[in-house]
Amino acid sequence: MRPENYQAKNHPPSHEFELNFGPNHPGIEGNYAFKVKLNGDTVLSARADGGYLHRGFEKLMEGRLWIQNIALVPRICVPDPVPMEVCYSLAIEELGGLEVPERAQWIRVMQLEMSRLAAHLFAFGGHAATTGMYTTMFWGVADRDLILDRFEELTGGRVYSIYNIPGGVRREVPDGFLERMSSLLDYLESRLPDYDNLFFRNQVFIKRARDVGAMTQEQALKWGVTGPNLRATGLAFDVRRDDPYLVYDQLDFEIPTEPGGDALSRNLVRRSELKQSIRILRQVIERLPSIRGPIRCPIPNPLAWNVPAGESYTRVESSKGELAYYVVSTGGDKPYRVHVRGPSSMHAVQVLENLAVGSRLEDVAQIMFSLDACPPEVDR
Amino acid sequence: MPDIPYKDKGSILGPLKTLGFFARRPVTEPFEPRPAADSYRGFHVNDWEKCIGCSTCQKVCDNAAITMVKIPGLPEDPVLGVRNERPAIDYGRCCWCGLCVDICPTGSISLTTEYVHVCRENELDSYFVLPDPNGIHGKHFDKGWDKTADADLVDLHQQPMGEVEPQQRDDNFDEIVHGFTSQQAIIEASRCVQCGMCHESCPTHMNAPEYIRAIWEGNAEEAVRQIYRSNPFSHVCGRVCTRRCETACSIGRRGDPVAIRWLKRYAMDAVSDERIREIAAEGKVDYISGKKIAIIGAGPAGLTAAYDLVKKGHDVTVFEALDKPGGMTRYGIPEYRLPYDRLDADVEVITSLGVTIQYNTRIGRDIGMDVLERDYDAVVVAIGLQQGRSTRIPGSDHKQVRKAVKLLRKITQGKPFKVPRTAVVIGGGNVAMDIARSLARLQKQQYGEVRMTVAALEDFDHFLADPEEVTEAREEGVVILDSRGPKQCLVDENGKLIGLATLGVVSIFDQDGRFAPRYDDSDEQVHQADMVIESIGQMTDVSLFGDELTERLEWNRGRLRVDENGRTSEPWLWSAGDMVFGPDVVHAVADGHRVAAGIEEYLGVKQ
Amino acid sequence: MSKELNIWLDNLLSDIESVQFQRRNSRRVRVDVGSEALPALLELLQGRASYVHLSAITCVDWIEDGQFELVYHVWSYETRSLVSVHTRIPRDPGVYLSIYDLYQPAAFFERDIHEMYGLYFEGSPDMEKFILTEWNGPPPMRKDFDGEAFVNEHFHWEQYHPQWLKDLEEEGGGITVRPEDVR
Amino acid sequence: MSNELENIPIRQELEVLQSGQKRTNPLANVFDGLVKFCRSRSMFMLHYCTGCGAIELPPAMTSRFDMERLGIQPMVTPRQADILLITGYVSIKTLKRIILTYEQMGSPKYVIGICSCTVNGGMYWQSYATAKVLRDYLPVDVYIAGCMPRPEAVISGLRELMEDISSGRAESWKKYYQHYDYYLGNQQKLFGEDWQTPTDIIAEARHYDLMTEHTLGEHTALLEKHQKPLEALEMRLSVKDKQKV
Repeated sequence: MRPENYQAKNHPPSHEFELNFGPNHPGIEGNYAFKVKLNGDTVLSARADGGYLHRGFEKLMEGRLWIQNIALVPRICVPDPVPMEVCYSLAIEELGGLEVPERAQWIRVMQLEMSRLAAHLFAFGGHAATTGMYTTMFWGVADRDLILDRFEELTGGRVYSIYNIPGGVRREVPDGFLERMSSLLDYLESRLPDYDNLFFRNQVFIKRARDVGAMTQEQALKWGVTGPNLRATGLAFDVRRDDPYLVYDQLDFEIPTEPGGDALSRNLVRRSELKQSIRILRQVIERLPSIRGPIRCPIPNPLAWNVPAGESYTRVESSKGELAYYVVSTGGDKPYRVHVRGPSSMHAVQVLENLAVGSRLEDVAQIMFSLDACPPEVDR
Repeated sequence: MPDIPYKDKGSILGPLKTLGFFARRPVTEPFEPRPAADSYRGFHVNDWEKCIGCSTCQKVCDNAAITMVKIPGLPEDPVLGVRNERPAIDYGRCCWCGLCVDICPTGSISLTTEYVHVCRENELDSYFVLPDPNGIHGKHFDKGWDKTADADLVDLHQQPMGEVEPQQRDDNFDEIVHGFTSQQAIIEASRCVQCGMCHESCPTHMNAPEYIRAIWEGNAEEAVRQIYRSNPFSHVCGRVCTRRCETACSIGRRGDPVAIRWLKRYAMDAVSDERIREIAAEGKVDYISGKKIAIIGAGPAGLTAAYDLVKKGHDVTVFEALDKPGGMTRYGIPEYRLPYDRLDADVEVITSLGVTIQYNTRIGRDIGMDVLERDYDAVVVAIGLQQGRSTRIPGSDHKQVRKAVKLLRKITQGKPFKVPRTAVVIGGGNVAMDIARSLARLQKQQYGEVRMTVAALEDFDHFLADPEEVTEAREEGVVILDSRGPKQCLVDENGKLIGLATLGVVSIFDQDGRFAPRYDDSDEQVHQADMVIESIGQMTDVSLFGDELTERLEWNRGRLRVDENGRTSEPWLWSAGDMVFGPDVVHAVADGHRVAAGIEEYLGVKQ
Repeated sequence: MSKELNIWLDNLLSDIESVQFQRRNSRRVRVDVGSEALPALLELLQGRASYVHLSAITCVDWIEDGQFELVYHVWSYETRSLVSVHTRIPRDPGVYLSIYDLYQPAAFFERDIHEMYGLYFEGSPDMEKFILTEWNGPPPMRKDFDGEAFVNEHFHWEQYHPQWLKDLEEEGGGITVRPEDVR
Repeated sequence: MSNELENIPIRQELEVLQSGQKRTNPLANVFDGLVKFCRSRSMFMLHYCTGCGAIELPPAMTSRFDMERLGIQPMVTPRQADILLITGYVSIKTLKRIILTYEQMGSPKYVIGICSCTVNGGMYWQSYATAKVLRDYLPVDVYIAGCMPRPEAVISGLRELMEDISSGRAESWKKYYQHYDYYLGNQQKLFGEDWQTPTDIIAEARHYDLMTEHTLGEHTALLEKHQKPLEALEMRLSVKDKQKV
């Protein structure tokens, strides 16, 4: 220790102080930080500090072949990797004019919904943990793991499936997979009442989360909020329905909304979306066996694939909100520019900074988890 | 619609319902790692028997995790396209994406279901693994992510090459093959994985990966530049090369090899002759060395040597006995395979650089070797194999028993001869196909029907001619018989040739691998013919040397003895091409380069 | 309804001068506009045509042209279509106007572009670094910043030398092609 | 550079220590064994998600794979934590925090490097923003291979560490004191010459009697030179008073 270095600074007495919050803090989702200015325990202003997970994806992708990037993109959002792969593949397919076989499209929808289920289970599990309800987290993570088992079976990887490539998917669905998937859905559906009892209808949680981090629909639109967070303010908007991709226009599902705009509503929307995802998956399981055909359209040799010049902006609905890729090709074997528009980049910075103002310090973590912001996606 | 009316007050005891879970079976897994899923992407294994060391996995690896390691003791053969290298994987980089598996041309590499590897800091070398069939820890684990037809990223099918239909081509000498369109060429070029096996297997080590890459980039001129680095006979090789490269091609392990020959042809055809001449002239020195070199024979070997030497500033004169350049490529290959204007274009490139060709000058008759020895700093003999070998079977001295090379030369020169109504070719090589198909065309022109038979010694599994040649010959009406050994040419009492008797072949080589065919005497066939053509090999006419020089030179089994540079025992005399190595265009080109390099070195020393 | 609106938008856009307009499909429109007219166009799109959601602002570095391309993707919840407004500004000095007063999310994107490309937005509320607060090099996303060269200069790689490799080297084998060589 | 480190001989006496120094009192031997056993069965893992491998920790911690069976549980403060899990890539910005955290942890402390990225850069070997070879900056006890390793692999790695602790092999924390100059040099190369942390490692090394000739060197001299009154590693951000919009 170096006592000579410690010098007490004379500050005027004040209730206002600044607090570094994160990156090494259990109330932070991932590796992310805030600097908050407090009066007592009320937040006067907050400032997000990212970059702890910055890897420079957009730069890396400019230096790799089109196909090599499929291994890179899922890493952008760790809890919900599949939409990243699909969105990137969609962008290349649009540029290259590739026709994705119908079967591959259905398989992609299946993965997307599996990923959404897993991400939502993880998200409200995390939220529960910030309010001290660890059992919900334990359950959520354990049930998510069952979905990961199915991912492993389908794609060969638990978390990073690297299963979608431009043109389709990489492997045929294994035998008996759909039956196992179906029984998993039965199980998950039977678990929903348990979750309700434990968490969503738990008065502790309701009292704790109501009116925390509330925003109105106008505010949400103004701040660029998307996804479940926007639906929690009452606006029924979903990229899957309103800007359909893959075969979502052939599927029957609802867009749950909640009026409250607070942490509670956001969790309830996720809870309702679990049910809708299960519903979509059941439709896929029913339809998939009757859709025959290839799972990938022929693509050129990946080592010598010049994607035609042009640009494309593709959007998908990830579990966090609107995810978009802007891809520019100059006709070379590598992308000229890939821009990843992650939903969390809005939620975890501006929205969070705005919502934190006036809330209490202990609620900041709750707000962050309720927005389901994903720091690696902010940092890229 | 909200599923949960959260404004309803749930029972405060609701969470207590979870107490029921005490009675349930725990979900916790045992400590021992579970077996992974069937297609799990765990650590690598590599089947060393299948792996050819092509390093395609290294190129596709996005994390630069794969290092190629040379392993002494493994087979290495450039002709077969096998290297003694194997990929080693750095698990400090690998991300288990499985792209290496999907792109592997041979299907040797795969991932297993093994996924636990723990080490301490001082054991970190264990992260660098040379996958073999046993896996990282030598324990057996099932294969996980493996090559499947769905996941295969290698395009196994060649672009179809357009050809003239048999009905349209069987009575004329127009070129059969259309050549790639630029679209097809780019697609075909994109199949290449740039492994470089073709470069190693090519006798003249053409920069095939580079020019294929250039074609794929749409830059035909750059492709021509790469081609001219090692082959000035590219119009010829783009059409009639024996393409060892395609035998070695790693894509050909499981599918069709990349059509390297047709790609070369495409590049040469896509660039104008003037531009090719400019590209070929790049790198020519701008001084005159003052050395004089004589080359005998304007075939591929001689002209390639001339091309190299003239670019070095030497004064090169080529002496050609016939009235046109090209040697066997002109007089041995029928026009439907190699149009003469393309050959002329190749030769023009060389002459435009300043090479003089003296036609109709037969050395030994018009000019003596002693004159060349006196007047020139170096002399190259590249006269090729211009005489056909004879079977020496009974009756083979009949005048209607011809040699294939002579007959082909006659057809090229347009000299008249009587086209036989029925003919039999002895031999199963490409020359046999050439003469059979040429005669078939003439028969069709003159008699309206084809009556050609080819009797080959080899069976179809070991056939010498290219399969396409055989197919096309059949399409044109030529009958091809395998495993037939010639017994006797039959002559009737009037001295007229009436046919050929053949015997079934039992074996071609004896136990020591020497050529000693054994026949089944009971299996005799007679093929009716008014002409029998022998096409069983060629030899050199070395009369040009004269007695005195022939005496001075060293010989090896009837061929000139040359050192590794192609120099004979006489310091001023080099020899190149078919007469040294046997008939093959691309070998001749390679030999031309070698001799040129030898002469260049010699001239430098002499100075 | 959305069809009529689309037609209305097409007519509107084709009428404006200096605007190049290209409809990709019923949901995607590409508009090229001069840099001076862009704020006005966005104002029009937001105020008159219900394009209230700024999906993203992308910057593309066209180093050979000496230009930055800025792409504003705006979405309308009503017509359900996305307009991508492209504009180009000179790479040097790299200053442009903020659209924060029209779209609040622009603050994040502009801040991001500022730190990744060094492009300055006048009027943006916040041009402070966010991700690269502890980075002293040039803006990394610019094409003239060579990431690999930077890495090779500042980092080194693990030098493995396992027993099997030593054995092979004794027999005359060993590493022939390193992965870095083929790139 | 990592080769450099291997060439430095470990001090003789330390090897004696590692191989289990003979104590005169037989009870002391029993006590030492007991301490090692207890240490290996109550590992507190610092709750810090440095990279993407962290996503496999919740399954490993919760009911399905249940690390608490091994006595491992997350701990929120570095002062009370025993294990620092480096779960994957570390950006340079995070690496600073990791080093701060590591230095604040009480000895003995153990570092586990998870995923490819901690070994040789992993996926992000081209990235300007991530550190490549973790063991240049911190001594590591156990590496777990995978991208990312499954929970079972993580647990296998932790069990390996437990074994090392109970057999007295996991001594990397001593290495940090013994070769502080080397680690500091690499840190300075990356973060700049004026890099310093609030923890006085040299004084701690003296305290633990772990000073070797490699503890001090040119880099520690540089540290002394640039020493300034200590401040917390600042977030270089200004908090503005902002009204809710």
